[in-house]
Amino acid sequence: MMNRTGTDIQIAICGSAGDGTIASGDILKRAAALMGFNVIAFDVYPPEIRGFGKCISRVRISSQQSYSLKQNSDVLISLNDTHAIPHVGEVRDFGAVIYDDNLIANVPEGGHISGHIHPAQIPYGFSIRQISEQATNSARSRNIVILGYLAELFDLPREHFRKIIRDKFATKPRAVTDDNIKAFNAGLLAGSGVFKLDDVVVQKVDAKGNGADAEMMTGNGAVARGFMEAGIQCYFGYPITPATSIMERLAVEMPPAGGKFLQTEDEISAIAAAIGAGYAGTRAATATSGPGLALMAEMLGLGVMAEVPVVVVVSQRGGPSTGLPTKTEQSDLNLAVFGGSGDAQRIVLAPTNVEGCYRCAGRAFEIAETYQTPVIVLIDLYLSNRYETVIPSAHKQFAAKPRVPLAPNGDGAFKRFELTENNISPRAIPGEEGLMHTVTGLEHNELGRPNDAIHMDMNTKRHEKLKPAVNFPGLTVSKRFGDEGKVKVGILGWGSTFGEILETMYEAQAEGISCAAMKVVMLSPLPVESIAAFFADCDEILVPEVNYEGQFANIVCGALGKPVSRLNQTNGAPMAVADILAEVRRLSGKKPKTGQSDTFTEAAL
Amino acid sequence: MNEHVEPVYLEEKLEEIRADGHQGYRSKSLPTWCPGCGYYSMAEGLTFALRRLEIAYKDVVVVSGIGCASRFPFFFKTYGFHTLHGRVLPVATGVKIANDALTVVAVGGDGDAFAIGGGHIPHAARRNIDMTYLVFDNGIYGLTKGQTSPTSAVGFKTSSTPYENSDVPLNPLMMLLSYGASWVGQAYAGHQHDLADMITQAMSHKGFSFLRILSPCVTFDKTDNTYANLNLHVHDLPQDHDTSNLMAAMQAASQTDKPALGVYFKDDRPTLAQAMNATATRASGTG
Amino acid sequence: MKVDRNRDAEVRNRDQGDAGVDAAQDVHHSDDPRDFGWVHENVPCQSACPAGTDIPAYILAILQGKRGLSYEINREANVLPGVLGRICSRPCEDQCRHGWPGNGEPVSICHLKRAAADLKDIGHRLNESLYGPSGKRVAIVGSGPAGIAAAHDLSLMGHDVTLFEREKQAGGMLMYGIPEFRLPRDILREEIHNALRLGVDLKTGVSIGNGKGETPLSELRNNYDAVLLATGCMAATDLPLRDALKGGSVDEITNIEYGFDFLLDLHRGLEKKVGKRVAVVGAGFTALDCARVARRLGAEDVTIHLRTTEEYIPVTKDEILEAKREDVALLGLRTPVGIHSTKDGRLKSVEFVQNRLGGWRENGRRKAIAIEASEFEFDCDTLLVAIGQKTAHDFLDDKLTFDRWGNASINENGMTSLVGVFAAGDYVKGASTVIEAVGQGREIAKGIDTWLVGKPRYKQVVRIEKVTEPLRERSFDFIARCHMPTAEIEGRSASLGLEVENGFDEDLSHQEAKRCYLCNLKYNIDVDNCIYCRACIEVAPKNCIKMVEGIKINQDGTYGDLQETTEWDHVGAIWIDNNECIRCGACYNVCPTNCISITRNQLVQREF
Amino acid sequence: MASPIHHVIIGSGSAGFGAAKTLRAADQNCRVTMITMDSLPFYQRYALPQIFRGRQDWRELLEVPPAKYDELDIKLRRRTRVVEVDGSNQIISLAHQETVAYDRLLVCTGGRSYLPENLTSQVDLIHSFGSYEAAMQVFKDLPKGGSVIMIGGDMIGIDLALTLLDSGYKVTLIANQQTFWPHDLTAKQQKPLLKALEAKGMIVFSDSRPIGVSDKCTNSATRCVTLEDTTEVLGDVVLSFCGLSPAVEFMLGADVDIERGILVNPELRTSNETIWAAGDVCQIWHDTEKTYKFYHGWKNVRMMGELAARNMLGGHDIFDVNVEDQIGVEPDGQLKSTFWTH
Repeated sequence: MMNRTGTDIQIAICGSAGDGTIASGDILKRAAALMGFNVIAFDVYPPEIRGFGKCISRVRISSQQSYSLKQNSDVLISLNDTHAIPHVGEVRDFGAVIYDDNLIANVPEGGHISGHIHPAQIPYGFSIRQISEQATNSARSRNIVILGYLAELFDLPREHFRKIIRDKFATKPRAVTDDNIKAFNAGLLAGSGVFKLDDVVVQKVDAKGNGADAEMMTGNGAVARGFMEAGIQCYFGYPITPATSIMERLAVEMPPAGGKFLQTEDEISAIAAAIGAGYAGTRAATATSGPGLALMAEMLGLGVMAEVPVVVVVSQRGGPSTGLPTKTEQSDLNLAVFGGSGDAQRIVLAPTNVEGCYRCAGRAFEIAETYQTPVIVLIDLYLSNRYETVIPSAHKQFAAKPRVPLAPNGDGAFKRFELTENNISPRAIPGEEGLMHTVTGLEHNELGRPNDAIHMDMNTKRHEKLKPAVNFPGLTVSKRFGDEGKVKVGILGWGSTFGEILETMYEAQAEGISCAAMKVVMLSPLPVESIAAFFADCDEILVPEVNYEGQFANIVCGALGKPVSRLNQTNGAPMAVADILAEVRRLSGKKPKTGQSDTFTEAAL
Repeated sequence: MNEHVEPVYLEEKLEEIRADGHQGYRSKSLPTWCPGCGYYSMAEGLTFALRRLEIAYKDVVVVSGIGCASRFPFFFKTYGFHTLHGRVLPVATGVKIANDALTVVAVGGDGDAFAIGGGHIPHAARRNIDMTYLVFDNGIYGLTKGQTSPTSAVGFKTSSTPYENSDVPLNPLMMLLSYGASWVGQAYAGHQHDLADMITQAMSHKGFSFLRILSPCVTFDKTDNTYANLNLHVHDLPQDHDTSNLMAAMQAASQTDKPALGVYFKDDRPTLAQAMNATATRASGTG
Repeated sequence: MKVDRNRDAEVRNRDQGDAGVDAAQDVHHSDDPRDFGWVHENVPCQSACPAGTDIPAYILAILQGKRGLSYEINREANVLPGVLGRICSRPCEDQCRHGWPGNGEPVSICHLKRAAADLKDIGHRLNESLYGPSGKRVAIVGSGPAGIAAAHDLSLMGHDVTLFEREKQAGGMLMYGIPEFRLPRDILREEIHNALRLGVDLKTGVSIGNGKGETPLSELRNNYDAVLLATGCMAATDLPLRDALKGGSVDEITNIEYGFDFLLDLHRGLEKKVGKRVAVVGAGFTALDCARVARRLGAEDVTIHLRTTEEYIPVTKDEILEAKREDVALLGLRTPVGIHSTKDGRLKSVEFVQNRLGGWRENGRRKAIAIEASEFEFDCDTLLVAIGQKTAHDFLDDKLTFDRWGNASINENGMTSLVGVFAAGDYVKGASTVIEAVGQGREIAKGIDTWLVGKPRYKQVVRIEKVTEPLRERSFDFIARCHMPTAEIEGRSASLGLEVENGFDEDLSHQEAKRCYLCNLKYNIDVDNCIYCRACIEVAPKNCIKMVEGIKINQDGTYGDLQETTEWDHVGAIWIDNNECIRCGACYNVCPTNCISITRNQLVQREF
Repeated sequence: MASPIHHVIIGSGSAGFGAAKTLRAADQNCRVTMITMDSLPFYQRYALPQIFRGRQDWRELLEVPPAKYDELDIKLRRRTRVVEVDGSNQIISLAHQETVAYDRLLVCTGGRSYLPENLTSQVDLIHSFGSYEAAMQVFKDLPKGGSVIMIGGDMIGIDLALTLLDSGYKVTLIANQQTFWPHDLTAKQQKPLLKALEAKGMIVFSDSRPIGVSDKCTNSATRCVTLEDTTEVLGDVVLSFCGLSPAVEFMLGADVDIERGILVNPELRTSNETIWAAGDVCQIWHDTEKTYKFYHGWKNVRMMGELAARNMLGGHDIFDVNVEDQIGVEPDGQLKSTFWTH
């Protein structure tokens, strides 16, 4: 285990769609953040709205910085035994399993979770459903009852929960809040007589730990926050899992701030409208997932060709086609970097954590405006939906700088696509005096008029103008962690997987393996020099990715011409630390460590 | 309604149901819609219609797009095709053109039909492909958890219209009437018997039949298209409504605040298959 | 005096034997065996009640604050609600659905009956439906519960009834057998008076028999059109000792007494004394009453000796608990086999043999099997024998046929082997419970009436009435069973008359009434309108709504188990399993097609 | 192919665990399931006084590490209440609505602490010591050096009392008929033993019985017990140690003979041929005394568990009903009982 001091526990809540599993986890993580903990949380849910699929909400609560979820949970709460039984094994020894021991229908032998709890785990059964019905006349508040029970069992501050519950239901009728508070109190009462036998301990944090500034955010929430701080003016969206919540957030926040928000009839019209708005000089964006990006590919090509700044957030899910809409994957990298017709070079940023989402989304407009091109912020379901505590910047560092007007060119010969030294052309927007011009998806000359002969020059311009982006100020394009100088194993990663990579690296170091890690945030164009320097220091390079082929490894190998070791997985779940660690051990030539020594000696019977 | 209290005896009822045979059209697996969803009513309605028209399972293909309604084919023991969002009609057209002997039922929700798929409907309608298009209209996006749809009312609050929807809803009946659909009707999920009857009539029609079915989303719409509200507002088309009069149909279709149920318009004209046969005849120079 | 007209109207509108036919369209009367079967199975309390009391109806009345109506509903089956509300053996509560596994504890049905009696308005008016005079005369011998119930009903039917009682006061075992701390006499006298005041001629102090100053039975037969014998079990069962009694017979040892006589004498006003160590042999209410009376008469050490163990004796758990709280000890697994006396003829000890539990007897009790050579002595200075009572026949002056237990044999109308002589109550059943006596008294009254008039007046049907709302809330199901407030233990031993149980007040009775599931409500899904959406199943509190493909039919035409399925193409109906249903109303409120209906299904008597 | 025989053991104490081990040792293929209301794996109730000697972590009280259950392939189901045993269909119903089928069943649910009826209404004011959780509650509620009022004082209680005295606490014993249970002693026989306890610093009341417990006390004490002679005994915690009464309600439908406990023959088989019982829950036929007797004490109990297991596998071992039952005071003033092992 990693050598961390203080609190570091993970709670998993498992239920069926409709049980309120996710809402329960949501309250838990927000309350934990309010208590001053660092929180990472991730929900897994099925495509059906309220059908019968499995939902799991995992919340890691720590007093120190953490980078991913833990492999083992300390506490598992079952709201649906059928779904929770396969997860009992994820609970560590002397951890707790909380479940309903008062079912209403007969279950076959083996159908109740209590029959699956290992002797080293601690069972806590109570009448969750009955207490819920008693408190609120409905079984729907079971998810809140368990929170009360949890708060009582681990002595978590009640008022923080109550505040979050009140906040969460603030827009609902008063009775909804009252019922949920009743359910929470009923859970407290149910937990009050319980003797705690597990060894899961939550220490009180100094309120200053994270401070009141810390906010609980998802990757999608952070994207929306970054957009708002960057002064987004127009947003066009179409619902698609797992990007929808970006749209929903902006739908709430933009109108009061003077922004224009529209839900269009499809992704094709969403990107089209965004490109129109970008052309018209506003900060405009859309967000989608892989299938939507595929639809948008043609329109993105228009953005590249017409050199229109626009920001597209892409949250990846399992594919191809409709694929696994509620499962995470990093398999749209090729589409993001290469997708579309023709040589359509664009900028692709892939943040590695929630705070990164905030920074990349906020910075993306500036980059798009600087290079006059579409910028894709590539995240995935794991990052979109996972919660972390973030301290947002106090300043509006992403705000647009006042535009320096160009000199009017009254003769109608404004070279919107002028070939310049730095390959960036002067840009005017509709409404500016004397700078009128035409943009098009056809290949065009400096004036923007259709022209085939200039294609080579224009291609050069469109590619070369992006190269300096790897040094864009205010943006971490890549970063190295871990041991300095020469190391045995270097782990190269991108996107949401980097949290697990970092956790792995710390564990490997603790095992005595000389190890370093590098994250690459800008995937197109690639920061080749810093990656090359990293390669030079490492005996072995490992690239873990949640896709089948190793799309990033392919890109890196192509760019550097050096072989790397790949670790790929596509089971819908984030990469496990243990799997990466095993690979690191293998590459380092080190034998796996033996398991924990048994602290028991059997008494003579 | 009979106010007399008559005792109900279960085994007699079950015998009736078994004798009726409509259970046979169901698949083994239970529908996964939210409990209370109006789509259950439609599933019942389609099974009754298929039974009444005595169409063999093997001759039926149910095609759908993406959305709650598009789960439909999974719950039937017929051929089914669950395609992509909004692309129901092109796929169904392909199936029907490939084999005219099949009974093709296209199903989808209001988002699938009138938003992303809106561009396809006029063409399916004017070509008069011999299929039935059942649009389950609940005025909301259920599968993505409650955003506004093209048929949502003005003032409707959803997660994407937190400050109220200001877009005027589409009028699918007037659209379809103007697109040239040869059979246009409207039914309501809460009147399950009438619904079954309407599906039967739609499927009996030779040509493109469009049936709009008003249905509540019990999970994400607690205010507008609820059973309670719809029960208050729906009513039958007048007895003397002339189904051959397009303008009368348009007039009736324009009454959106009190939706009328029944067959609005019916026109017997050549189907795509017939037209293709005619084209083939002309092309071969034998006509 | 202010009269609640509405309440009167409610009372009148109940169609129990009412001459009128239901005019309302939302009532249907059925004589289908499936409907009878439903009521028998689904209203377990009423089925368990020997008098057939409509328990859900009277509890609903309490719930609705109509305690007078509740009292009247009780009186339709049982003219002594205030009495039975205190001392009934409560076979209903053993069957109460609320006490079924997983549902919690049974409703305090008996205490609620008492609440209806205690808490009805001071100005409450009784509801009686009278028939015109028949001109027939009926004599009833014995004014115990069976006699009173029969006298009341026969007088309503228009017959002239004369009720003969040997003792000074009417009431039989109620008056002379049950201690006052369990049944205050003012309550008893009032209800007896109410039962008899419609023209029953009560003659107390008149003994029917062949002795001097007694009236012979044959004289009654001559003077009346019918005679009903309701003399009960007026002789104590002998103590069967295995060994011949050392030192004489039981009667010769002064401090051995039959508990039955002990209580009879006490309530006749004789001064009774007991020693310091009192042993009671027996396992019924009489045994417990004797023990508790003995405590109040100053005994220091009171023990009750059981053949089996306290789990298996036919008295309520409350009664056992109160006895224990009064420091009465129950000692199990022993049968008396001998008595030891001192030289001067005083009781020294009782010899018992140790038992072990054997198999089950047909009446649901356990057998006790003596363990060989395990005899032991138990020292005591008073022995009260309360092992049962039997019928006495010395008052007869003509031959009567008896069954093998010495009880009167009767035909379906209740007539004995003597024409015009009927019998009811313990005289027919042997020593049984008060509620059985009341139930049989009514039943035989109907038989006598049929015989006198020449045809039955009534037939039983199932009245099915539409109910427009669930009447209950789910939260009611979580209310804990209300406990009967009792008198402080300290004060009890000082008085024989201090009632131990204080009764429910309005709040408690309302609270307890909420607990009743109202089992006579039947929830139905109209399959023709059901769209199989399972909204009802989702909100169901138990596994009470099922997807079914069939139902078993029993040989007698009633329903058996539902045959469930989860395969969509087999689901014929979504159906409410009324056996699992706890009438919470959740499904009714959620159905999108309003296909769930509620009816109230009750057994009623209709006139031919 | 025949499925392996399923042995189910209700209860996870000495008898249950001993039986499970024996079953597994004799048959590698059978299924062994233990069902218990406890939250913890098997630990000795007799070890609970150790809590007052610094062993408060339950893991230190376990007899075997949790991994041992995996090693022995014993399925342990905790916090699981059996509501009914259907002896003719061989099905156990659990309170949470699950059913478990068995081929052979061993019942060793032990007993629950008996409380004199006249004190039942004050049960909330009386601590229990029947489980680790209850014992820890006593440990928490008892201030350092505080005083315990013990009603009865059976051998488990006396063991605790001696530990408490040794650890600097005060103990008041209100003796009654159950004192020194399961030894069956007359008041006269109790006298020298009580004296020995007094010599160890215990305050003993042996002539009056408690009639009430209250938490409204005249001084700072949190509990006071009123005796029949109106004496008030003050303390911090009241414990009742009046012996055990067997817990058998769930067996009422199981088609086995029950008196107070489950009646078994000397082979520990009940009147149902697929059900055995062992430990404090059963009464064994004593052929010479012609009565069914209880045999308490962990030695007896564990012996019964192992013996029942052997007989479940087809053996015909007989329980020695003539076990010795002695208590006395050693020359050094220490109590010695055949029910104690230390």
